[in-house]
Amino acid sequence: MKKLLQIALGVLTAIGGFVDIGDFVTSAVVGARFGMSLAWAILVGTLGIVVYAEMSGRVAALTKRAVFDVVRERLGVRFAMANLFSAYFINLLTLTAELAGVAIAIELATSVNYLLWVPIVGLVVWLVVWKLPFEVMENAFGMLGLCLLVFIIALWQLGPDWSGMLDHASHPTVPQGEGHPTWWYYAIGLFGAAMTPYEVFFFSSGAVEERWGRQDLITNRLNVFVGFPLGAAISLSIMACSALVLGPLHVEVSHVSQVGLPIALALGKLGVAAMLVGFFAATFGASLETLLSAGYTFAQYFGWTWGKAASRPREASRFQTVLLISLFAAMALALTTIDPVKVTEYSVVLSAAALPLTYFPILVIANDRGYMGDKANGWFSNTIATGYLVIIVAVTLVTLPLMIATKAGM
Amino acid sequence: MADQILYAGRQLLDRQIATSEGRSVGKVDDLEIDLDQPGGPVVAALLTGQIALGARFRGRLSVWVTSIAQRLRASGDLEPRRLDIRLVSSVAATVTLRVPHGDLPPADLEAWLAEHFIGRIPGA
Amino acid sequence: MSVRGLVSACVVLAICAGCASSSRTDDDYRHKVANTAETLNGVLGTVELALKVTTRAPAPFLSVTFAEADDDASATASNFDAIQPPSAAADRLREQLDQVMQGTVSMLDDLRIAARRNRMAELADLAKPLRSLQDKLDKLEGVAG
Amino acid sequence: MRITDLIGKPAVHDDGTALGTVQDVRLVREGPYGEAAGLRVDGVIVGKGGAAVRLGYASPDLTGPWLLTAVLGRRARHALFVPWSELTVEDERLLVHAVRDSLRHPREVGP
Repeated sequence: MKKLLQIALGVLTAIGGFVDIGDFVTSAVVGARFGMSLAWAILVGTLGIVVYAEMSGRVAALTKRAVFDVVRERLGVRFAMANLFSAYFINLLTLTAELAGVAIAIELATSVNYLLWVPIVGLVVWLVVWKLPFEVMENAFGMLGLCLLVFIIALWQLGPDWSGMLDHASHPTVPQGEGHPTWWYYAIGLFGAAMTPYEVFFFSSGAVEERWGRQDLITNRLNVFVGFPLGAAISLSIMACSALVLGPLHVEVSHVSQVGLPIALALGKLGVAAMLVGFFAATFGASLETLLSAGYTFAQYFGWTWGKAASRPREASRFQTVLLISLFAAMALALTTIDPVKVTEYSVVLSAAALPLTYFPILVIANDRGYMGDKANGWFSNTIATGYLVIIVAVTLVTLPLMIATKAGM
Repeated sequence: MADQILYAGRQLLDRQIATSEGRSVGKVDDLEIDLDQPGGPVVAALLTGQIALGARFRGRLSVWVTSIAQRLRASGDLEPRRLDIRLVSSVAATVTLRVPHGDLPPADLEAWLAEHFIGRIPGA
Repeated sequence: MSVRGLVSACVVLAICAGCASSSRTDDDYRHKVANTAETLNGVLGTVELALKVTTRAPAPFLSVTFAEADDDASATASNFDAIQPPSAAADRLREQLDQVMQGTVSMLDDLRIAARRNRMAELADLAKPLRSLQDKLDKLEGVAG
Repeated sequence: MRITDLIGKPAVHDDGTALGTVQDVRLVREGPYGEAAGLRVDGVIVGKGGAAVRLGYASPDLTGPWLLTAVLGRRARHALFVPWSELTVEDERLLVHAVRDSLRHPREVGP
């Protein structure tokens, strides 16, 4: 019974944790601009993260090693160092966006400018990673993040022409007045938002912290197979709400408030309140996850003590130092009044460009029978994972040229 | 018989080193070979830490990785942190030592940061 | 190696993405007019929607929404004003758009102030020019052919 | 000497033929861990596998995925084991003295 509760909790947490500002903003921007014609990109990205997160959890359970550990072992010191820098840089951009997201949620509830909230949010985030029982916070925020399910209710309330929408989504065409490169650029953005590497860094490190073993492989599967698809359902409903309400008015989504307008229309004040709570919780949870991931990547590359292995912060002083520096850097970046929505868009696209460095070693090690024994990848997951490897390599090759050609989607 | 063969690059190098109670010590950044043994060369020690790691890079990156570590050395010597091979108790996904954390001298950077930075924050 | 490549690529991208080119021909200018009109129309779309939900959304949320719309419109206007019109025909076009932009920004200023003071009942009155502004922008969106 | 001084070094046969680079160093565990001479250096693996060997595709443990074994497995296939007694370590290269036909793939050489 206790086990069941634990699994349920894990799954619930997962749902909250798998929607962050990247999915939120990108889905809304794309929905308003391209309707449901890019819904497939969310589905493709979600299947990808499901397959690779499951592998990373399985590797962590059997070898007690988190993803970045494996990255260095298989890629060698130099490639892994390149990955360390790129992953860290993208992580920092994402952290900046998430911190700003938390502050924006508070701004929308208080009408006090978000820049004033950034330092306070930063301080609270730091206190959580410094001292408070982290799992409690993580679970609490995961649960609150479920408020984002309000988008599914709103969509139902808006009463769309379901079959027309499904038809539109299943026969994607580039809308009039939009170029193919721009359309593909945003497809990559959605793909990158779904497959952000920090998710596997965090997920696998969490599995190591929780001392997952062979018996936890079911928990792993449940987390991944329920959590990510539900996150995707939320992303899709955000996209559909935007497409239905914002699209016909040619709204260019550049603020979080605009994403809330369809909710206000469909569900009124209570709906908006639920959305703000959900958005607050999701971005706060993601702030914790991205910040810790920044620390994990460094600690796992250099072999430092990280996380619970240290009973007091001073025993993991290098790890804690990286956290503090990263948090300050992200806060400083947010306070330059840099547009958080733009930062989000850049971070999801750049993370799409860096995917193979992270996912390739996971695939290799999940096949190593010396480590995995009978739990090595079967032909089924290998077929899908290899397909995705080809996709992410292709994405890496085209992302930067597309970014330049479309002036970042303008 | 098969488990008696160990490939240094693939099975030892870059793996995590942990103490007997599971605390991280560092990575196997290099291995020291003693060429003067009568029965042929043997692995004498695991080398860990940024000084050993820095030597594996070329150019500016090498200087960058190494210099932080060097600056923190009270003695100013450039020898990497060395763990005698006799401390090793098993080699698998993790290289485990037979001693607890308290028996090993702490890494320079960890100790320095604990004393001068992190340790000064309340609650550390 | 690839690290430095990535960083420099990002810098180049940031520069590319941020720069607005000057226009050399009438045709080019017309496109810029049309794009600006489209952007403004999008802002007015947000406003139209926000006006529909004045009783259905929390006051701080609306206040922020109107303030952001106002900022967006002002930014779009000042970006456009920085573009040099290449000919007399372009000047006329510029005048037309300028007029609409001024109308838009001043309406949005009013809406922002009223929303900030929590006078939600006045919003509908203040937004009377909305329809005609949208019509004019629709026409200007068509000038690029 | 450090092990990373060996790995990556070009290997050349006495007769002048290039044998690729040192891919890995083979150790044999002669006693229980905890003894000074527990891990003896048995020899080196030379070949052209590079990244493929590093990833583990020279080992029988890695059997998938198909695309990677097909591409990387082939690159890692041509490796030779050189016993320590048959080589001399120089500054810039490794000199291999063994008769070339006597060199075997590492998998065919027992401890």
